[in-house]
Amino acid sequence: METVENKVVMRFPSKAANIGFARTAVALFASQLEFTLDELDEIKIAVSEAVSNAVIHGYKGTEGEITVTCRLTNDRLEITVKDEGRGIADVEQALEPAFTTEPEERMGLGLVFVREYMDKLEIDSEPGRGTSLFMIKSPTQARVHS
Amino acid sequence: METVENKVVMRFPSKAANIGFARTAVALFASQLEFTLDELDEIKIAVSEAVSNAVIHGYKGTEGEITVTCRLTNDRLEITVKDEGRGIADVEQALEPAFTTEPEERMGLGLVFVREYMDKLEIDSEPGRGTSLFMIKSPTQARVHS
Amino acid sequence: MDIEIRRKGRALIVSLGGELDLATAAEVKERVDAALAENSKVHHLIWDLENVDFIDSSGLGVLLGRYKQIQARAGKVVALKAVDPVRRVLRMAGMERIMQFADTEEQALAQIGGR
Amino acid sequence: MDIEIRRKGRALIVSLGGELDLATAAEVKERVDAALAENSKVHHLIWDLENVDFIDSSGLGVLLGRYKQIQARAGKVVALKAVDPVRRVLRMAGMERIMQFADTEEQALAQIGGR
Ligand SMILES: Nc1ncnc2c1ncn2[C@@H]1O[C@H](COP(=O)(O)OP(=O)(O)O)[C@@H](O)[C@H]1O
Ligand SMILES: Nc1ncnc2c1ncn2[C@@H]1O[C@H](COP(=O)(O)OP(=O)(O)O)[C@@H](O)[C@H]1O
Repeated sequence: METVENKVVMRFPSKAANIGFARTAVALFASQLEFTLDELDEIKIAVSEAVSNAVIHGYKGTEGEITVTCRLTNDRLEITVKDEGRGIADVEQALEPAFTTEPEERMGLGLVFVREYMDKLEIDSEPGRGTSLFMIKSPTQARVHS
Repeated sequence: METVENKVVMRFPSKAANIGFARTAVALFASQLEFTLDELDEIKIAVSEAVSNAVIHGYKGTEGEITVTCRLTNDRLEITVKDEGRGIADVEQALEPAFTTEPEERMGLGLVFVREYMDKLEIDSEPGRGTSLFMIKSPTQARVHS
Repeated sequence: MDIEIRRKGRALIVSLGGELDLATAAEVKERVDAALAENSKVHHLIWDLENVDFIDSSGLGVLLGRYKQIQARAGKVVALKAVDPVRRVLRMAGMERIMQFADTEEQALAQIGGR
Repeated sequence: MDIEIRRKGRALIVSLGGELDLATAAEVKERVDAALAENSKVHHLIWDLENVDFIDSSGLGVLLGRYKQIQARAGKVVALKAVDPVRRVLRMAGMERIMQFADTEEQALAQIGGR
């Protein structure tokens, strides 16, 4: 049976300076499970991409709020990164490698990295309402620290 | 004029495992200002004491929610640690060195450390309603990172 | 928290690694108290704090509680290789009144009288 | 982000320190683009990544954008001393198709043809 062992909710404004805070704080929280250093790096990248997208695409210049929620069960970490920004018109398209609505500036690799590095990715988005990325990752090797 | 430069709100259950998360995350956030390593250590201890108190005294065995809020202005960090637990009957007394309601287990030094290490401490508490510690610390040496 | 306990003559040497706070205090207490209960010949306690990078008042409570037991055995307590931030907290709490500070194990053993 | 730029022959050597993400990307772009604009003799670009401990797709965007400028000068790009996690991200993004990897500055200079 799955039980929620721990949880943290973090809310902060969509400033680029908070991207580093968010990914490091999530990795810190994640280290309660026996992730390898490589896996913690992967989690950091996924969070970095998700929060960067909320800053750049979700709020695009304006300032809004980003919420990062981590839930820890005995064998997995669930991360949700949520903005209340512009939303994504076509989620399938957004997931395509090299697709970006900012071709001058961006590579269209962010969501590709998230999908590559996490075990699961679900995107819930509505134009004008915002975007929520739900991600899951489990340690490959072991159980919860005692 | 004082402007809020950045802010983060963190909410988590009153588990001992989250004390380390909270102090490290706050220090990480604090490092946007030019605190010295010693000052960051002081901030960590203050947060550790405040969150430990919420776990031990505020919720005492039961599980409740703890909220840590950091606000950053151009020259100072404000930290609020809040629980909705049992509250403090006599705040003056609680601040006395060696005063503790758990004499078998505790040293009565927690709030002394908070007061020693932070520039300012305000306690807002009501029995049965909860406790909120408001703390301020400014870097001694410099301005915000560019 | 990493906890390693060994005996050297009449001293118990406890090496800790990690952060000593409320989350880790209980385990340290249990392990050290069990070792003290088993070793009635032990009079002195040396805390090797080289790898402890954080301590707060919950951690100090662990040291103080064990100090009381050692005092009852008429022994001494030494804090070995404490790093600067930890040493600062120990001093601020007045722990130098109840324990000595040492930089090497030899020095620590000499301070407890080499016994 | 620490940024240090120097010229060696026809190569620009850019040493970075810190985390290369959206928060730091703009400054790196500006500094490197200014150096490239000033030094029309520069054909090649060597990124010394020894002290970069994090990179994500925003950071890769910086490398890719500068690659395009170097390509226009018919030069080469080398990633020097990238640590494992960074190297992994570079490879995953297929950056080895547009830049070489080197472990020493000599090797990097040799790879761009010693020019
Ligand atoms: N949080 C978001 N809010 C609005 N649009 C988004 C969000 N995240 C992604 N997108 C859209 O999906 C596209 C692809 O995203 P991504 O793969 O991360 O690439 P990139 O960030 O390089 O554009 C973006 O260009 C943007 O149009
Ligand atoms: N968050 C809190 N909720 C309820 N009581 C508290 C809280 N924080 C402190 N107290 C009360 O104040 C006393 C002194 O606190 P402190 O100086 O931190 O020492 P200690 O934690 O060692 O008891 C505690 O023993 C407790 O009675």
